[in-house]
Amino acid sequence: MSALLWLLAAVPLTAGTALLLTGRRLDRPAPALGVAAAAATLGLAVASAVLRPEASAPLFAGIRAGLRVDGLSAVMTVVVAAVTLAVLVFSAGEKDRLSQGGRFHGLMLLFAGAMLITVTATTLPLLLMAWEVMGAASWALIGFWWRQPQRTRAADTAFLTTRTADLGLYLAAGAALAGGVTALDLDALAGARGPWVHLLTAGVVAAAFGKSAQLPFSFWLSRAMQAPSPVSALLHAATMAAAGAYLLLRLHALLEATAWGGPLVAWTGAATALLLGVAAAAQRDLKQLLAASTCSQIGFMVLAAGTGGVAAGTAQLTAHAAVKAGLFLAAGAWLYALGTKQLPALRGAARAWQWVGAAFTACALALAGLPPLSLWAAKDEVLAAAFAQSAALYATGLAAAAVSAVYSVKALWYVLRETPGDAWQGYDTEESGTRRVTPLMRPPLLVLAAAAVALGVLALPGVFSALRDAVGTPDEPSPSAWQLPLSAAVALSAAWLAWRIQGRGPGPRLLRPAAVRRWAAGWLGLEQAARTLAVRPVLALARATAVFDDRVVDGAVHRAARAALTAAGLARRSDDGGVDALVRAVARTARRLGRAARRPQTGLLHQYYAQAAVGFAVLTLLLLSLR
Amino acid sequence: MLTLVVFLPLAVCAGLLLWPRPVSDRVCTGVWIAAAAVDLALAAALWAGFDPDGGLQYEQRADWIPTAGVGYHVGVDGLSLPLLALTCVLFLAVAVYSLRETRRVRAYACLFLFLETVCLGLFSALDLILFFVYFDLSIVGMYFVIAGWGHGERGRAAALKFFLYTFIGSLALLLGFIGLYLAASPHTFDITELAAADPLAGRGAYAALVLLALGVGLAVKTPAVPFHTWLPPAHTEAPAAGSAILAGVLLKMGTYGFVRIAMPLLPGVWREYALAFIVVGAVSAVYGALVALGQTDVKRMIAYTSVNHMGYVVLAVGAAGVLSGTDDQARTLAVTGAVTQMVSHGLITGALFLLTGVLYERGRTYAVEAYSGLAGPAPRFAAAVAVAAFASLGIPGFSGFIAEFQIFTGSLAAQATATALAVTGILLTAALFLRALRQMFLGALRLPPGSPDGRFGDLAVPETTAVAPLLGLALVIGVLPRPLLDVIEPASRAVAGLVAR
Amino acid sequence: MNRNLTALLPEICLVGAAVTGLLAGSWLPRHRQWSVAVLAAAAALAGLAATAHTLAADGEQTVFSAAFAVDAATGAARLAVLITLLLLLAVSAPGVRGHRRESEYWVLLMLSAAGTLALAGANDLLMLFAGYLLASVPAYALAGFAKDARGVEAALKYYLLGALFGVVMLGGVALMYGAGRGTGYRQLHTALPAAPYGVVAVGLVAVLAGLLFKSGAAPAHFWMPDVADGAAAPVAAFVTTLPKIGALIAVYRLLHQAMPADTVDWPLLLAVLAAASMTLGNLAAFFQTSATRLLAYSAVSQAGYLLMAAAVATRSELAQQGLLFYLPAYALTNLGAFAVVAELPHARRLEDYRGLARRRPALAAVLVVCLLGLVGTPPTAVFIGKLEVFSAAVDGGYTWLAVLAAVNTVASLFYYLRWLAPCFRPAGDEDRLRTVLAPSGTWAAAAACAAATGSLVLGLAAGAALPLADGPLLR
Amino acid sequence: MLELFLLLAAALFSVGLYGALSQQSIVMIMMGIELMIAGVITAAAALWHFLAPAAADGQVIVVAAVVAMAVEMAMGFAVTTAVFRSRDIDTADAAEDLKG
Repeated sequence: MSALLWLLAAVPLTAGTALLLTGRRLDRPAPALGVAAAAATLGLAVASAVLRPEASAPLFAGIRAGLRVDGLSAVMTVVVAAVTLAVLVFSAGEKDRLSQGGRFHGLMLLFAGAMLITVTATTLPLLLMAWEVMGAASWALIGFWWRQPQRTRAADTAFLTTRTADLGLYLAAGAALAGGVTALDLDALAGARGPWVHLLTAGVVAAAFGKSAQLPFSFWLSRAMQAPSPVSALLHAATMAAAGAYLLLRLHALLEATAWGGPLVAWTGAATALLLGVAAAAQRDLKQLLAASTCSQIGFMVLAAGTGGVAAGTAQLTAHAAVKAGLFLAAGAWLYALGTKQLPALRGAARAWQWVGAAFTACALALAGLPPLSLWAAKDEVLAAAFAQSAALYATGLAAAAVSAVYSVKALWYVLRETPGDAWQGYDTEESGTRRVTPLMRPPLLVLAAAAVALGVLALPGVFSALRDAVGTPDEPSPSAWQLPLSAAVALSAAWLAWRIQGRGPGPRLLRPAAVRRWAAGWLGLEQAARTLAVRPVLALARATAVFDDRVVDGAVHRAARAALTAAGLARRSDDGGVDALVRAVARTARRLGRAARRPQTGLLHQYYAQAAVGFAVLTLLLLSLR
Repeated sequence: MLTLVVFLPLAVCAGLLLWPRPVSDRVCTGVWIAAAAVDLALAAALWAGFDPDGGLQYEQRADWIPTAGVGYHVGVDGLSLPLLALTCVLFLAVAVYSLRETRRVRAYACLFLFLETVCLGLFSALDLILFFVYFDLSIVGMYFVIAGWGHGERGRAAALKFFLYTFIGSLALLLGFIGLYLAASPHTFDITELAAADPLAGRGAYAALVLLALGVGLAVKTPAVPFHTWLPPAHTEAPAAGSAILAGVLLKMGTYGFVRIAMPLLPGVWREYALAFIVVGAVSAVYGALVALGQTDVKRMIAYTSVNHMGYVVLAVGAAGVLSGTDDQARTLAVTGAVTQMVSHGLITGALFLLTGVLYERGRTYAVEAYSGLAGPAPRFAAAVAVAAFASLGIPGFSGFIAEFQIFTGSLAAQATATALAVTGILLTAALFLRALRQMFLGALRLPPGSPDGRFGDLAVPETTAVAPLLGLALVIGVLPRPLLDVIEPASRAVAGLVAR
Repeated sequence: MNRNLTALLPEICLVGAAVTGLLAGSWLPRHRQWSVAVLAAAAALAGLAATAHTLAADGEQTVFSAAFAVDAATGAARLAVLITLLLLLAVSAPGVRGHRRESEYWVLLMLSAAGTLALAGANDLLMLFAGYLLASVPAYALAGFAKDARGVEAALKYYLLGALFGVVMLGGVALMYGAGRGTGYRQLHTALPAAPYGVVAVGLVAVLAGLLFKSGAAPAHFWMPDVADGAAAPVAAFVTTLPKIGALIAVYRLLHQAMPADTVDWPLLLAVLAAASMTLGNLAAFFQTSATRLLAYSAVSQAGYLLMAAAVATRSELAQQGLLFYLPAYALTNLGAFAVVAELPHARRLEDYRGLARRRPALAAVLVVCLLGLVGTPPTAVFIGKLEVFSAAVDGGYTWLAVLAAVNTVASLFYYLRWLAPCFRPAGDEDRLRTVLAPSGTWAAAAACAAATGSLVLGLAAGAALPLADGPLLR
Repeated sequence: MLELFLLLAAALFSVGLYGALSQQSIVMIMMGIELMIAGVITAAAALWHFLAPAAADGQVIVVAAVVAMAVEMAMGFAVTTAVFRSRDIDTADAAEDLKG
């Protein structure tokens, strides 16, 4: 039984590393191998979801590395495996753009393996290991086309931001051990003693917010859009971005252990959902819009985790995975065909490629939260859980739902119009478009669109209660009779209103004051804030300490200030400072003493006599004085 | 058996030196590689025959200077065996790497064989004076490597500073040993007897003085801030192989000294001043990372990351001395993390320095700005450096993470604020490595004017065969840590017990 | 009144050989005068055999009503002096071969060695003064042996300073006689506590003046750099090693046997002397350009380290063992360095040694072993010596002195490395090398290698050598 | 009575010492040293006569002093003639090549 679980993790990891290590030789067959491995992983995932195996191995002193598939993990593994398969099939279609197929598919499989371990890990060290490997895979994939500097800079920003937040997990592990949870078992974390539980919760929450791009870390998702579209679809929509939310869902008991845990998570989720929704509405680039929408949708999951709605969160996660993956793949298809992702340039793209347009429309409508589609149902369950907590939360959630309708319709409006005559000027701004969509791209789009629609079934009470039992929180509040139609009405009216405003010509902006629009378009100015508050001071401090270490002689800076030193003087003094300055000072005094010590050796004999006589006289006096 | 492992390289070195007929470079390096390989095989045999819970094994004892209480006492336990194996692996890698060396190869091979014996001797020494003899000889050996084969005029100045600095440290160490020697009732330098007797139990001020001497001596060698300023010039001027050994093995002598001598022999006073070591460790970690971030020379940057990594070890060793609020498992975890970090840092930073040697051979400069887009002409080289860099910044799947996780988890209970401060170190290390990778390997291709033949060749066979096993071992330890941890944990539990008594 | 002459066999051999050598020298033709050297070597070997016999058959005794003590210290001194004499014979052979007064050179060397042995064994102040005269006067003659301008000036300075300190020492002996009503150490040890404090203090300092002059310690060290620089290299080697052994053992014996601890605070006096000598010697040696002058100042600083053991003579039982092991170790290592200098007579400045490693690798290796040996890096003998002396100092309560010695050791490393660095630098033009590094003769090179290996072997086999130095001193 | 002799000895010794320290010519320095030895002889004789007439140690010191006087003078003149022959100087301060 446990072999199945090790196999589930091992297949993608070994296949990925094999593809990576073989380098350029396997580039041609790589897509096929990738898809095969993904299919095998999907099979294993489904099997393990059914059989619910468990396995563990010794890792550190008294700490084991455990894997288990319970209700929540079962759903997650299937979702991850399915989306991975779909995305890999899509990227097989885009193989001429992803020339180094071996490296691409290797990294994607490596990522999938890490994600599977994250969702099935039962102990903190193993979770942290998979967590960091995901970050590294994301760095490698964002910077896949490494020849273009802006992509590699974006990869660095993404990696460093997530790693900053991951420090929380390191501290959480230490706090757990100090708090008495010696085996670092995830389920037992809530039992940590005394003040350590606060540090533990803070660490976990920080790491989750970092990975799921919640406020204040959400700007890295915008930079992550430099990645190829399949990567955006898999990592930055369905799996990695949701890993943070999954962690909070998994550790909801810990959140309840501290008074401030739940509310903080809930309100951050709600705030992110609303604010990032507004940011999405202000975007002019389709992928940026979808990225901001991802942040806001994950905000809902975090809200659900904060208010104890684990089943709701899981439903939202699953539905969103399908919807957003579909949208990103569609955007990828158009980018591949038209070479642009600017909304004005994409006018009429849906009409040009009907299948892609149809899938995009289905997913966009689901994203808007229109009834009977999947996200409407999942979002209501989340709002129900929020309503049980506090009305203000419910109101914010509803507002966020409305905003999601607005930006979905905005995207739809552009895409569904007929292509204008001068549309070709906007093409090929990002890359050289091929003006066609390869046959392999179509099936994944359709499957995901179908899933986006089918998951609407979650609204049925029977299905939702089955999900609650599977996830292990049977007493979770389900949406009451009046909540479902209310949210449907809000979504429909918001969509209609947005369509009308958008309809009055390309000029009008949804947001009246220009300043607010610019602030929202720049992802709430989070990146500039992060750069000025954190990155620039650290780099300045680093340069200052380097200079201090290299050159600050105890008095040198003072003397330099007195402008006596020329540049040559500075160069001459360019060896190390600090204690080393002390050493050089000692060397200088030693040199002076050396000259002094040689002075009595004058060569004149009578001076020797005199000095010897004085020496012994002093010694005698010393001896006499010590009576 | 152990003495054979230690003195085999010295015998080969003597043979090579006194060989009457002139020997070609190829043969010299061949003999050197063979000797290193045989020694590695013997070390592997030692590891195979080693019983993890057996404490000190392969012990050999003989009288050297009985009247002065000095004896030739060697033995191996969970702490020293991994370092012994690491030394053999690193010296073999360096031997293979030096196939491309052309300057005075015979003297070069002899010097490194001599250094191997000295390093193996130190890790197996169980007598303070034997430890000191090897400690000093390692300084002499490394001085001649840096002075003889360093880069030009600054090489000699760096070598002189290295010699003077570490020599002051070694003399402080000697004064500490003499303090211990005189405190023991039957005057002896033997580590096991001193550990059992715990001579400085009651004597507060005197014990503090001895600990200060030992602390300074070992801190200079570790190096811990503020005694670290000899390291960057020594590294930038040393040849690649010399840097790999200096970072891979010689720095471990300082940290090994903490775990083998300072903690077991001075438990009471170590507990009393544990906080000082924790602070030094945390400051070294953050300061090293910060200064590394500010560097423009890639080799100096890596040298400063060594200060950062060794700072973690000092933090862990200090945290193992704090009894209040920590349990036995946390302290054992900290010490195991410290020893694992020594092994992992040896492997990874050794590989990194060899790779910078490859860079210098082709570009004749270490400046980061001079290169760009090297992934194009040299994909294998770029991949190796990327893997080494990620391993060094602590990505799971490599031994760096295993060590640093244990250190942070074990140390947080002892001193939360210092550990939290030190944890930011891994973030700074990540930033500096990524920036260097992006600047040098990604983007459009640009080579420094100084590169001899105008193009940047990929890794040659000797370089790949030198670096690949090191990174492979780091990967194996990262993925399957148990075989290594099974050997270290009993010994670190013993040391934690000794400190707590 | 033990008149057993056999106890003094080594001294008798030396003096006998000296006398016969002197007589033979006046009859032997110039080209056959090397036979006196062989005679000297034979006398030294016989002395060594006799010493070995007395040590093995533990023939410790005091002779001539306790004027001369034959015990562990004398045994160690004899071994050290005779071995050093053999090495000196080898080092001086090439320089003196075929000289008009070659036999007188060997005779003077033997007489001075006999004087040094007398100093080491003296158990009576008069015997001490006699030893001092016998050790010093031949040395003055040797200093000016070459009769060139520099050699004569060296002899002049050596003589005048020696005469002054000899007389001061004699004054000291008279004062101590007045205070203790006798000159034997046993008599002094009992009578001195009752003597007036001032007389004993001045007397002690006066007697020490003479001994400090012979051992080249501050403030009586002024002659050493000038004599070492002025005289020929072999003589410089002799002057900086042989008399130091006898003088330092005499200081140790005087303080340990004759001076009761409670009368005068001589440990602090010796500690101050040690600190002054080592610091002054090291600092002055920093920026020397002449090789012999550098080694002379290094000898002054080594005298400082040795005086540390004398300072804690009665306070730590490690002191005697440390001193008696450090002396031969120092002698061997210093002789090795001087042998290299003697082997390269034209290389007077440190820069002249550029490229030595390439041209004469063996000599370069010897220089490395000896110079790093003088610093005290293991496994050379001086390391064990310094270890013992440092331990004795810490044990005797002078931790500050041990720390100062450690700092001085590091400082000494600086000027030794300034000498070693050029050896490994690539050599300049070939012909300069051929002239400057022209060897003077195989004997000196052989002596250099012997000394270096001796220093290493003594370091490694310290376990066997140390027990020899452990016997009690006889009063 | 002993004090008178000791006073005489001290006077002789200090005059000799002053002479040795102040004189330029080598021979005059040697004369100074002679006076110092003379002082020592008187001191030793007086101390023997008044303090320890039983043992002969004091007389042996006097004999040793006389021997020392003879040896020092012999050596001194030898060195002085050698210096004069090779450098044509008779003052100690003219010989100052060896310094530093």
